[in-house]
Amino acid sequence: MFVSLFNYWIVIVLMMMGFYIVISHSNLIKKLLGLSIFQASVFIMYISMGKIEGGTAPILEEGIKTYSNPLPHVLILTAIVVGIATVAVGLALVVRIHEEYGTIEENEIQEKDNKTC
Amino acid sequence: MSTIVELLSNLLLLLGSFFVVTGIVGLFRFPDFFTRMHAVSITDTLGAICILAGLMLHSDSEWLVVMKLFFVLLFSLLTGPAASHALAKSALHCNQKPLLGDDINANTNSGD
Amino acid sequence: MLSATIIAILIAMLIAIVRAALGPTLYDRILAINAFGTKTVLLIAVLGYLMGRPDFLDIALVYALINFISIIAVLRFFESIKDRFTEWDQS
Amino acid sequence: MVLTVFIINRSTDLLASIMLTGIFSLLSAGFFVLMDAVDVAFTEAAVGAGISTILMLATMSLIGQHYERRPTRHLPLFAVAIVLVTGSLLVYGTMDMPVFGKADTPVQQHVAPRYLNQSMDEIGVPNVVTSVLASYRGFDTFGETVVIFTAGLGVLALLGYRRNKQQESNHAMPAMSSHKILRVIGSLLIPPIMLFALYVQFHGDFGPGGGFQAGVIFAAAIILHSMLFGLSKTRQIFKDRSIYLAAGAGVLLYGGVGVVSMFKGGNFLDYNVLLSDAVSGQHIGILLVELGVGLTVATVMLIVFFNFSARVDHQQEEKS
Repeated sequence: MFVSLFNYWIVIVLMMMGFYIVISHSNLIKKLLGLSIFQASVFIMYISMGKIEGGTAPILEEGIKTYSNPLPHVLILTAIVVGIATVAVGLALVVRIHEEYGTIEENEIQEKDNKTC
Repeated sequence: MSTIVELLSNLLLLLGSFFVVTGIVGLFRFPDFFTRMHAVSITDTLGAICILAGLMLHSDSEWLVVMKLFFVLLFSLLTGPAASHALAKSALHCNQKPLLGDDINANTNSGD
Repeated sequence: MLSATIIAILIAMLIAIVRAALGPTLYDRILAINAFGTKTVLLIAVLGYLMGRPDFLDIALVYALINFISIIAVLRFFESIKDRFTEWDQS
Repeated sequence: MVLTVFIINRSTDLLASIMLTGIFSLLSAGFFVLMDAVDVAFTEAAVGAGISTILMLATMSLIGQHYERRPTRHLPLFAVAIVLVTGSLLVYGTMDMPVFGKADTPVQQHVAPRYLNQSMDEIGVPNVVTSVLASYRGFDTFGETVVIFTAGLGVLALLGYRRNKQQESNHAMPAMSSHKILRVIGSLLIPPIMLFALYVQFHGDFGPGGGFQAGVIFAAAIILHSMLFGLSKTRQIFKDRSIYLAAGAGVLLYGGVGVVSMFKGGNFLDYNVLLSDAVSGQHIGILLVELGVGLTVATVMLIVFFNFSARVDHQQEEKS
């Protein structure tokens, strides 16, 4: 059991590390990095669920019987590209925030907001 | 005939892995950036040549595969040295001076 | 023999990661990442053979190209940043 | 991989952590190859290692601050506690999860066998990932394409640059003019990369590849050009107007295929009715749809990169 659930545990460790980065760092770019690590852990979970022992990649060929599950691959393939698109929007927001506030640290932004109110 | 090819391919693979490992040990052990780069880029190129050639011999005359391997080799031969060159140049521009003999001695003496 | 090669490449990748993490200057890091990229190209090529389906060399090809592009990107943005930060190498 | 992420977490130098993210994505792509997910590895290789690193770096040079002022916020212990609690709950949850690698888990039972067994007869495409992507789940992919398009629009709205024609022509100093060798090698490489992207695009039915990957690779080739020869030069070749047109055309092509198949009497995105023969109808449908996806992805990546990069150039001009 220890070995058989190993993949999930790695995913959880990665996910929690990403989560930790997101909640404990105040730098916005670091937060985005943590977000993308979190995302990657989800990708890994899907892909490892689709793997079948002894199977090969789902490209049909003569003489091969077992293939890994193609469905997670499809989902994750699109998710990666959508992920980069969302990260791009996030980075664009960061740039704009930097132009407005002159900083990308969350607490400093908060202070400036409090002053103006 | 085929045993000779197989032997040759295995030999090349082994040689390639040897180069790769030595190069990366160089990356780890050498004292400054330029010597590290020297170690890595040379052995990388040679290791890539050896390993890919070994794989080419390994694929018993599937020409599409051999062609693809050839292209991988071509691209990595084009890009690797160019990237290292650019790296070295821009490092030099950013006031990264290579360590010379005296510096190295001084460094080791000071217990770096 | 293929698995021996894979093990060698994996060891190399591990050491490259350590160098990228330690790297005193940023150039060391870039260098380690470049080396890491080439190792990945080789790793994927050999893995394709090990799994008996060598038609996956396309991926190795993409790696070889993308690696180059990202190295150039790193260099270029360095050069644009470095004018503003002169204390830069010490980081 | 865990090691890499740990280092990313620790280091306060943002540039170093961005580069380590690059390594992380290379590693995860290697993992995808091991897990037989070739197409996914392809995408991750092109996207994670290439485009996202470039975008992050562009942002860095825009912000011009490459370290964290304050490494951790007020209560790291609190964060650690939350993370530990959530993590242990999740580990508890995995106790009921199916064992890794077995063929009889619920994931493998539901629709995948049908895709694997019927795909060859119904679609006639050996790469099951492509057929599922473009045909069985075509509607889903249409949604994803629209999302990407919207993200491109969002970046355009946030970072839309100011046009200054006279200044641009005066200050058209290529960024890497000092690197002669790089430019020669780059100009040697760009056409093969584009050719390779087209190969990936149209070979997606038979091997790993498809519209998403091809779009990203094509965009990477153009980004390489703009990095080597300066943004304004690339913009002369690939006009903004034509990029915007192509982005729209990609989504419209995808949707148009669906509408045409509706007019022909099938469902939305039901390619069987496109031609008299169902299988070749599927072929044509998948080809067109993938082309639409490729166009959209490539152009959106270009829009994003151009806008980031134009900001960088603009800032440099103001400084000098």
